[in-house]
Amino acid sequence: MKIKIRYFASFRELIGQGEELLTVADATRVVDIRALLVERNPRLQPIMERSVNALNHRYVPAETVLHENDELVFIPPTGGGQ
Amino acid sequence: MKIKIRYFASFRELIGQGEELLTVADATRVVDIRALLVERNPRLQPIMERSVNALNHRYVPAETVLHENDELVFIPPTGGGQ
Amino acid sequence: MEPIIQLTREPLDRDALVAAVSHPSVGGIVVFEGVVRDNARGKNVRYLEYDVYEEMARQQIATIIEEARQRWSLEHVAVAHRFGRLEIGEASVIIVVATPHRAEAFEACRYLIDTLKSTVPIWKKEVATNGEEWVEG
Amino acid sequence: MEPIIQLTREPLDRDALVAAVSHPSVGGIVVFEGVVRDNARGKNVRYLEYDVYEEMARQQIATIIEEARQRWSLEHVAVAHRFGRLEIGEASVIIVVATPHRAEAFEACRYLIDTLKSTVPIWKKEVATNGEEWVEG
Repeated sequence: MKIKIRYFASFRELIGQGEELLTVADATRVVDIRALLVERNPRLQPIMERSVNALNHRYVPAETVLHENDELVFIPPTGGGQ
Repeated sequence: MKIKIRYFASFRELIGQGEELLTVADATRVVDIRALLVERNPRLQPIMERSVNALNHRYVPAETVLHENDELVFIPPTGGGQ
Repeated sequence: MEPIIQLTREPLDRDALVAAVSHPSVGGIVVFEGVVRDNARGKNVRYLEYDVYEEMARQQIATIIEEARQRWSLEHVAVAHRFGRLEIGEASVIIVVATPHRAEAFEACRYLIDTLKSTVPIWKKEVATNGEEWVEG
Repeated sequence: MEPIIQLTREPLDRDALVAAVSHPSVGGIVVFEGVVRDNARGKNVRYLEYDVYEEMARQQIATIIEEARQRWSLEHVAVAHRFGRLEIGEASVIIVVATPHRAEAFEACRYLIDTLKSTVPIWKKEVATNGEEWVEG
Protein backbone atom coordinates (compact mmCIF):
# COMPACT_ATOMS: atom_id res chain seq x y z
CA MET A 1 0.00 0.00 0.00
CA LYS A 2 1.01 3.62 -0.43
CA ILE A 3 1.39 6.26 2.26
CA LYS A 4 2.43 9.88 2.06
CA ILE A 5 5.06 11.40 4.33
CA ARG A 6 5.34 15.17 4.60
CA TYR A 7 8.41 16.91 5.97
CA PHE A 8 8.51 20.20 7.85
CA ALA A 9 11.12 22.40 9.50
CA SER A 10 14.38 20.57 10.22
CA PHE A 11 13.12 17.36 8.56
CA ARG A 12 12.44 19.16 5.32
CA GLU A 13 15.89 20.75 5.36
CA LEU A 14 17.72 17.52 6.22
CA ILE A 15 15.82 15.43 3.68
CA GLY A 16 15.76 18.13 1.03
CA GLN A 17 12.13 17.70 0.05
CA GLY A 18 8.69 18.48 1.38
CA GLU A 19 7.02 15.12 0.86
CA GLU A 20 7.35 11.66 -0.56
CA LEU A 21 5.16 8.71 -1.37
CA LEU A 22 6.26 5.42 0.14
CA THR A 23 5.11 1.90 -0.68
CA VAL A 24 4.99 -0.20 2.46
CA ALA A 25 3.73 -3.61 3.53
CA ASP A 26 0.32 -4.08 5.14
CA ALA A 27 0.38 -3.71 8.94
CA THR A 28 3.42 -1.43 8.87
CA ARG A 29 3.48 0.74 11.99
CA VAL A 30 4.64 4.32 12.45
CA VAL A 31 7.63 3.07 14.43
CA ASP A 32 8.75 1.00 11.44
CA ILE A 33 8.80 4.09 9.23
CA ARG A 34 10.78 5.97 11.85
CA ALA A 35 13.40 3.20 11.83
CA LEU A 36 13.40 3.01 8.04
CA LEU A 37 14.02 6.73 7.59
CA VAL A 38 16.84 6.81 10.13
CA GLU A 39 18.43 3.76 8.53
CA ARG A 40 18.23 5.46 5.14
CA ASN A 41 19.55 8.77 6.50
CA PRO A 42 21.39 8.45 9.86
CA ARG A 43 21.64 12.23 10.21
CA LEU A 44 17.91 12.17 11.01
CA GLN A 45 18.43 10.23 14.22
CA PRO A 46 18.77 13.13 16.73
CA ILE A 47 15.74 15.04 15.45
CA MET A 48 13.68 11.83 15.03
CA GLU A 49 14.30 11.00 18.69
CA ARG A 50 12.89 14.36 19.73
CA SER A 51 9.87 14.15 17.43
CA VAL A 52 6.35 12.84 17.89
CA ASN A 53 4.02 11.50 15.20
CA ALA A 54 0.99 12.91 13.46
CA LEU A 55 -1.21 10.67 11.32
CA ASN A 56 -3.89 12.33 9.21
CA HIS A 57 -3.53 15.56 11.23
CA ARG A 58 -3.71 13.97 14.68
CA TYR A 59 -1.06 13.05 17.19
CA VAL A 60 -0.66 9.26 17.42
CA PRO A 61 1.61 6.85 19.31
CA ALA A 62 4.45 5.17 17.44
CA GLU A 63 2.72 1.79 17.61
CA THR A 64 -0.13 2.96 15.38
CA VAL A 65 -0.68 0.80 12.30
CA LEU A 66 -0.70 2.55 8.92
CA HIS A 67 -3.36 2.29 6.24
CA GLU A 68 -3.58 3.05 2.53
CA ASN A 69 -3.29 6.79 1.75
CA ASP A 70 -2.38 7.77 5.29
CA GLU A 71 -0.54 11.07 5.70
CA LEU A 72 2.31 10.73 8.17
CA VAL A 73 4.28 13.64 9.63
CA PHE A 74 7.04 13.69 12.22
CA ILE A 75 6.62 16.69 14.52
CA PRO A 76 9.84 18.06 15.98
CA PRO A 77 9.51 20.12 19.17
CA THR A 78 7.42 23.24 18.67
CA GLY A 79 7.19 26.21 20.97
CA GLY A 80 10.07 28.44 20.02
CA GLY A 81 10.06 31.40 22.37
CA GLN A 82 8.75 32.10 25.83
CA MET B 1 -6.52 78.68 58.03
CA LYS B 2 -8.01 77.80 54.65
CA ILE B 3 -8.24 74.38 53.04
CA LYS B 4 -9.74 73.29 49.75
CA ILE B 5 -12.11 70.34 49.46
CA ARG B 6 -12.80 68.86 46.05
CA TYR B 7 -15.78 66.61 45.34
CA PHE B 8 -15.96 63.80 42.81
CA ALA B 9 -18.47 61.21 41.67
CA SER B 10 -21.31 60.68 44.17
CA PHE B 11 -19.97 63.43 46.48
CA ARG B 12 -20.09 65.99 43.72
CA GLU B 13 -23.65 65.01 42.82
CA LEU B 14 -24.91 64.99 46.43
CA ILE B 15 -23.23 68.29 47.30
CA GLY B 16 -23.95 69.92 43.98
CA GLN B 17 -20.54 71.47 43.49
CA GLY B 18 -17.02 70.39 42.55
CA GLU B 19 -15.07 72.14 45.29
CA GLU B 20 -15.24 74.56 48.16
CA LEU B 21 -12.87 76.54 50.33
CA LEU B 22 -13.28 76.03 54.05
CA THR B 23 -11.86 78.08 56.90
CA VAL B 24 -10.96 75.80 59.80
CA ALA B 25 -9.11 76.05 63.12
CA ASP B 26 -5.46 75.09 63.41
CA ALA B 27 -4.90 71.39 64.21
CA THR B 28 -8.17 70.36 62.56
CA ARG B 29 -7.95 66.74 61.46
CA VAL B 30 -9.43 65.01 58.41
CA VAL B 31 -11.85 63.16 60.67
CA ASP B 32 -13.21 66.49 61.93
CA ILE B 33 -14.02 67.58 58.39
CA ARG B 34 -15.74 64.27 57.74
CA ALA B 35 -17.95 64.84 60.78
CA LEU B 36 -18.60 68.47 59.84
CA LEU B 37 -19.73 67.62 56.32
CA VAL B 38 -22.06 64.86 57.49
CA GLU B 39 -23.51 67.14 60.14
CA ARG B 40 -24.10 69.80 57.52
CA ASN B 41 -25.57 67.30 55.05
CA PRO B 42 -26.75 64.02 56.65
CA ARG B 43 -27.37 62.44 53.22
CA LEU B 44 -23.59 62.16 52.90
CA GLN B 45 -23.29 59.71 55.74
CA PRO B 46 -23.56 56.39 53.84
CA ILE B 47 -21.05 57.36 51.15
CA MET B 48 -18.71 59.04 53.67
CA GLU B 49 -18.60 55.79 55.63
CA ARG B 50 -17.44 53.92 52.54
CA SER B 51 -14.86 56.53 51.54
CA VAL B 52 -11.18 56.97 52.32
CA ASN B 53 -9.22 60.23 52.39
CA ALA B 54 -6.72 61.78 50.04
CA LEU B 55 -4.69 64.79 51.13
CA ASN B 56 -2.65 66.58 48.49
CA HIS B 57 -3.03 63.59 46.10
CA ARG B 58 -2.06 60.89 48.61
CA TYR B 59 -4.11 58.48 50.66
CA VAL B 60 -3.98 59.42 54.35
CA PRO B 61 -5.59 58.15 57.56
CA ALA B 62 -8.50 60.09 59.06
CA GLU B 63 -6.37 61.21 62.00
CA THR B 64 -4.10 63.30 59.75
CA VAL B 65 -3.84 66.94 60.77
CA LEU B 66 -4.61 69.57 58.13
CA HIS B 67 -2.44 72.52 57.14
CA GLU B 68 -2.97 75.79 55.30
CA ASN B 69 -3.83 75.29 51.59
CA ASP B 70 -4.24 71.54 51.87
CA GLU B 71 -6.36 69.85 49.20
CA LEU B 72 -8.67 67.28 50.74
CA VAL B 73 -10.69 64.73 48.76
CA PHE B 74 -12.96 61.93 49.96
CA ILE B 75 -12.51 58.88 47.76
CA PRO B 76 -15.57 56.64 47.43
CA PRO B 77 -14.93 53.04 46.40
CA THR B 78 -13.36 52.78 42.96
CA GLY B 79 -13.09 49.73 40.81
CA GLY B 80 -16.35 49.53 38.92
CA GLY B 81 -16.31 46.40 36.82
CA GLN B 82 -14.51 43.11 37.01
CA MET C 1 11.71 54.33 28.50
CA GLU C 2 9.42 56.54 30.59
CA PRO C 3 6.05 54.88 31.05
CA ILE C 4 3.20 56.41 29.10
CA ILE C 5 0.24 57.64 31.15
CA GLN C 6 -2.78 59.14 29.44
CA LEU C 7 -5.96 60.50 30.99
CA THR C 8 -8.18 61.89 28.30
CA ARG C 9 -11.74 62.59 27.18
CA GLU C 10 -10.85 61.48 23.64
CA PRO C 11 -11.21 57.90 22.28
CA LEU C 12 -8.23 55.75 23.19
CA ASP C 13 -5.86 54.77 20.39
CA ARG C 14 -4.79 51.15 20.81
CA ASP C 15 -2.35 51.12 17.91
CA ALA C 16 -0.57 54.27 19.04
CA LEU C 17 -0.16 52.81 22.54
CA VAL C 18 1.23 49.52 21.22
CA ALA C 19 3.57 51.37 18.87
CA ALA C 20 4.76 53.53 21.76
CA VAL C 21 5.93 50.52 23.80
CA SER C 22 7.40 48.58 20.88
CA HIS C 23 11.14 48.05 20.82
CA PRO C 24 13.49 45.54 19.10
CA SER C 25 14.06 43.69 22.40
CA VAL C 26 10.32 43.07 22.89
CA GLY C 27 9.09 39.50 22.36
CA GLY C 28 5.63 39.58 23.89
CA ILE C 29 2.99 42.26 24.17
CA VAL C 30 -0.11 41.92 26.33
CA VAL C 31 -2.90 44.43 25.89
CA PHE C 32 -5.83 44.72 28.25
CA GLU C 33 -8.77 46.75 27.09
CA GLY C 34 -11.80 47.49 29.26
CA VAL C 35 -14.89 48.02 27.18
CA VAL C 36 -18.34 49.41 28.00
CA ARG C 37 -20.80 46.51 28.23
CA ASP C 38 -24.48 46.76 27.43
CA ASN C 39 -25.49 45.08 30.67
CA ALA C 40 -24.41 44.89 34.31
CA ARG C 41 -26.04 43.33 37.34
CA GLY C 42 -29.16 42.63 35.34
CA LYS C 43 -29.55 46.18 34.06
CA ASN C 44 -29.58 47.41 30.49
CA VAL C 45 -26.80 49.96 30.36
CA ARG C 46 -27.33 52.94 28.05
CA TYR C 47 -23.93 54.56 28.54
CA LEU C 48 -21.27 55.20 31.20
CA GLU C 49 -19.92 58.36 32.71
CA TYR C 50 -16.38 58.26 34.14
CA ASP C 51 -15.21 60.80 36.68
CA VAL C 52 -11.54 61.16 37.56
CA TYR C 53 -9.50 63.01 40.18
CA GLU C 54 -6.95 63.71 37.52
CA GLU C 55 -3.85 64.93 39.37
CA MET C 56 -4.03 62.14 41.91
CA ALA C 57 -4.94 59.46 39.34
CA ARG C 58 -1.86 60.36 37.34
CA GLN C 59 0.39 60.07 40.40
CA GLN C 60 -1.26 56.86 41.53
CA ILE C 61 -0.88 55.25 38.10
CA ALA C 62 2.79 56.27 38.05
CA THR C 63 3.19 54.62 41.46
CA ILE C 64 1.67 51.29 40.44
CA ILE C 65 3.64 51.24 37.19
CA GLU C 66 6.80 51.79 39.22
CA GLU C 67 5.86 48.87 41.49
CA ALA C 68 5.24 46.66 38.46
CA ARG C 69 8.48 47.74 36.81
CA GLN C 70 10.49 46.74 39.83
CA ARG C 71 8.65 43.48 40.37
CA TRP C 72 8.87 42.24 36.76
CA SER C 73 11.81 44.29 35.44
CA LEU C 74 9.47 45.98 33.00
CA GLU C 75 10.70 48.58 30.58
CA HIS C 76 7.79 49.20 28.25
CA VAL C 77 4.41 50.12 29.73
CA ALA C 78 1.51 52.32 28.69
CA VAL C 79 -1.67 53.02 30.67
CA ALA C 80 -4.48 55.08 29.20
CA HIS C 81 -7.86 55.82 30.79
CA ARG C 82 -10.68 57.74 29.24
CA PHE C 83 -13.21 59.78 31.18
CA GLY C 84 -16.44 61.62 30.43
CA ARG C 85 -19.29 59.89 28.62
CA LEU C 86 -18.58 56.53 26.96
CA GLU C 87 -20.90 54.56 24.72
CA ILE C 88 -21.40 50.79 24.57
CA GLY C 89 -18.38 49.12 22.94
CA GLU C 90 -15.99 52.00 23.58
CA ALA C 91 -12.75 51.40 25.48
CA SER C 92 -12.52 52.97 28.93
CA VAL C 93 -9.00 51.76 29.70
CA ILE C 94 -6.10 50.29 27.73
CA ILE C 95 -2.99 48.85 29.37
CA VAL C 96 -0.08 47.67 27.24
CA VAL C 97 2.90 45.79 28.63
CA ALA C 98 5.75 44.70 26.36
CA THR C 99 8.49 42.40 27.65
CA PRO C 100 11.19 40.11 26.26
CA HIS C 101 9.19 37.03 27.42
CA ARG C 102 5.45 36.65 27.64
CA ALA C 103 4.97 35.43 31.23
CA GLU C 104 6.02 38.79 32.69
CA ALA C 105 3.78 40.68 30.28
CA PHE C 106 0.70 38.68 31.32
CA GLU C 107 1.40 38.95 35.03
CA ALA C 108 2.28 42.63 35.00
CA CYS C 109 -0.70 43.58 32.83
CA ARG C 110 -3.10 41.75 35.14
CA TYR C 111 -1.49 43.35 38.19
CA LEU C 112 -1.77 46.80 36.65
CA ILE C 113 -5.45 46.59 35.79
CA ASP C 114 -6.41 44.97 39.12
CA THR C 115 -4.43 47.54 41.12
CA LEU C 116 -5.64 50.42 38.97
CA LYS C 117 -9.26 49.41 39.58
CA SER C 118 -8.78 49.23 43.35
CA THR C 119 -6.48 52.20 44.02
CA VAL C 120 -6.78 54.84 41.30
CA PRO C 121 -9.43 57.55 41.89
CA ILE C 122 -11.57 56.98 38.82
CA TRP C 123 -15.29 56.35 39.20
CA LYS C 124 -17.89 54.94 36.89
CA LYS C 125 -21.56 55.86 36.75
CA GLU C 126 -23.84 53.45 34.96
CA VAL C 127 -26.72 55.09 33.23
CA ALA C 128 -29.22 52.30 32.68
CA THR C 129 -32.73 52.23 31.27
CA ASN C 130 -34.12 52.19 34.83
CA GLY C 131 -31.90 54.75 36.57
CA GLU C 132 -28.30 55.62 37.24
CA GLU C 133 -25.76 54.63 39.87
CA TRP C 134 -22.11 55.13 40.79
CA VAL C 135 -20.63 51.65 40.69
CA GLU C 136 -18.63 50.44 43.66
CA GLY C 137 -16.15 47.59 43.92
CA MET D 1 -19.75 33.19 17.33
CA GLU D 2 -17.44 30.84 15.45
CA PRO D 3 -13.84 31.34 16.58
CA ILE D 4 -11.60 33.06 14.06
CA ILE D 5 -8.51 31.11 13.00
CA GLN D 6 -6.03 32.63 10.56
CA LEU D 7 -2.83 31.14 9.19
CA THR D 8 -1.31 33.52 6.72
CA ARG D 9 1.89 34.79 5.11
CA GLU D 10 0.55 38.36 5.28
CA PRO D 11 1.13 40.81 8.16
CA LEU D 12 -1.35 40.27 10.99
CA ASP D 13 -4.03 42.90 11.50
CA ARG D 14 -4.54 43.52 15.22
CA ASP D 15 -7.43 45.93 14.81
CA ALA D 16 -9.36 43.66 12.50
CA LEU D 17 -8.98 40.78 14.96
CA VAL D 18 -10.15 42.88 17.92
CA ALA D 19 -13.06 44.21 15.88
CA ALA D 20 -14.00 40.66 14.92
CA VAL D 21 -14.43 39.55 18.53
CA SER D 22 -16.11 42.72 19.76
CA HIS D 23 -19.71 42.48 20.88
CA PRO D 24 -22.00 44.57 23.15
CA SER D 25 -21.74 41.98 25.94
CA VAL D 26 -17.94 42.19 26.04
CA GLY D 27 -16.38 43.99 29.01
CA GLY D 28 -12.76 42.94 28.80
CA ILE D 29 -10.45 42.17 25.90
CA VAL D 30 -7.01 40.64 26.32
CA VAL D 31 -4.67 40.61 23.35
CA PHE D 32 -1.43 38.67 23.26
CA GLU D 33 0.98 39.47 20.50
CA GLY D 34 4.22 37.59 19.90
CA VAL D 35 6.81 39.79 18.25
CA VAL D 36 10.14 38.99 16.58
CA ARG D 37 12.95 39.99 18.96
CA ASP D 38 16.38 41.14 17.84
CA ASN D 39 18.14 38.74 20.20
CA ALA D 40 17.72 35.23 21.60
CA ARG D 41 20.05 33.07 23.68
CA GLY D 42 22.86 35.57 23.23
CA LYS D 43 22.56 35.71 19.45
CA ASN D 44 21.82 38.68 17.25
CA VAL D 45 18.75 37.64 15.29
CA ARG D 46 18.49 38.94 11.72
CA TYR D 47 15.05 37.54 10.93
CA LEU D 48 12.83 34.52 11.57
CA GLU D 49 11.38 31.92 9.29
CA TYR D 50 8.17 30.18 10.41
CA ASP D 51 7.13 26.84 8.98
CA VAL D 52 3.65 25.44 9.53
CA TYR D 53 1.87 22.14 8.92
CA GLU D 54 -1.15 24.10 7.93
CA GLU D 55 -4.03 21.59 7.85
CA MET D 56 -3.06 20.11 11.20
CA ALA D 57 -2.26 23.48 12.79
CA ARG D 58 -5.73 24.70 11.89
CA GLN D 59 -7.37 21.62 13.46
CA GLN D 60 -5.16 21.80 16.52
CA ILE D 61 -5.91 25.48 17.09
CA ALA D 62 -9.63 24.74 16.75
CA THR D 63 -9.23 22.01 19.37
CA ILE D 64 -7.50 24.19 21.93
CA ILE D 65 -9.98 27.02 21.38
CA GLU D 66 -12.79 24.54 22.00
CA GLU D 67 -11.11 23.44 25.25
CA ALA D 68 -10.74 27.07 26.35
CA ARG D 69 -14.32 27.88 25.40
CA GLN D 70 -15.64 25.10 27.57
CA ARG D 71 -13.34 25.85 30.48
CA TRP D 72 -14.00 29.61 30.62
CA SER D 73 -17.37 29.82 28.80
CA LEU D 74 -15.73 31.89 26.10
CA GLU D 75 -17.66 33.18 23.16
CA HIS D 76 -15.32 35.55 21.39
CA VAL D 77 -11.88 34.30 20.38
CA ALA D 78 -9.50 34.94 17.51
CA VAL D 79 -6.14 33.25 16.87
CA ALA D 80 -3.90 34.35 14.02
CA HIS D 81 -0.43 33.04 13.21
CA ARG D 82 1.83 34.25 10.46
CA PHE D 83 4.37 32.08 8.66
CA GLY D 84 7.17 32.59 6.17
CA ARG D 85 9.86 35.20 6.75
CA LEU D 86 9.31 37.74 9.55
CA GLU D 87 11.44 40.77 10.33
CA ILE D 88 12.36 42.17 13.76
CA GLY D 89 9.36 43.85 15.37
CA GLU D 90 6.77 42.04 13.26
CA ALA D 91 4.00 40.05 14.96
CA SER D 92 4.15 36.27 14.53
CA VAL D 93 1.01 35.50 16.52
CA ILE D 94 -1.98 37.44 17.82
CA ILE D 95 -4.54 35.96 20.18
CA VAL D 96 -7.60 37.96 21.18
CA VAL D 97 -10.04 36.88 23.87
CA ALA D 98 -13.07 38.99 24.73
CA THR D 99 -15.25 38.16 27.74
CA PRO D 100 -17.84 39.85 29.97
CA HIS D 101 -15.29 39.98 32.85
CA ARG D 102 -11.53 40.36 32.63
CA ALA D 103 -10.31 37.42 34.74
CA GLU D 104 -11.50 34.88 32.18
CA ALA D 105 -9.96 36.82 29.31
CA PHE D 106 -6.52 36.86 30.96
CA GLU D 107 -6.60 33.21 31.92
CA ALA D 108 -7.93 31.96 28.59
CA CYS D 109 -5.51 34.08 26.55
CA ARG D 110 -2.55 32.79 28.53
CA TYR D 111 -3.79 29.23 28.20
CA LEU D 112 -4.22 29.61 24.45
CA ILE D 113 -0.74 30.95 23.76
CA ASP D 114 0.97 28.45 26.09
CA THR D 115 -0.95 25.52 24.60
CA LEU D 116 -0.50 26.77 21.06
CA LYS D 117 3.26 26.96 21.56
CA SER D 118 3.46 23.43 22.90
CA THR D 119 0.97 21.57 20.71
CA VAL D 120 0.45 23.32 17.38
CA PRO D 121 2.79 22.24 14.55
CA ILE D 122 4.43 25.57 13.82
CA TRP D 123 8.20 25.87 13.87
CA LYS D 124 10.53 28.82 14.08
CA LYS D 125 13.98 29.11 12.53
CA GLU D 126 16.20 31.85 13.88
CA VAL D 127 18.52 33.32 11.30
CA ALA D 128 21.22 35.03 13.34
CA THR D 129 24.41 36.82 12.37
CA ASN D 130 26.36 33.65 13.22
CA GLY D 131 24.20 30.93 11.71
CA GLU D 132 20.67 29.57 11.73
CA GLU D 133 18.78 27.11 13.87
CA TRP D 134 15.29 25.62 14.33
CA VAL D 135 14.27 26.66 17.83
CA GLU D 136 12.98 23.99 20.17
CA GLY D 137 10.95 24.33 23.35
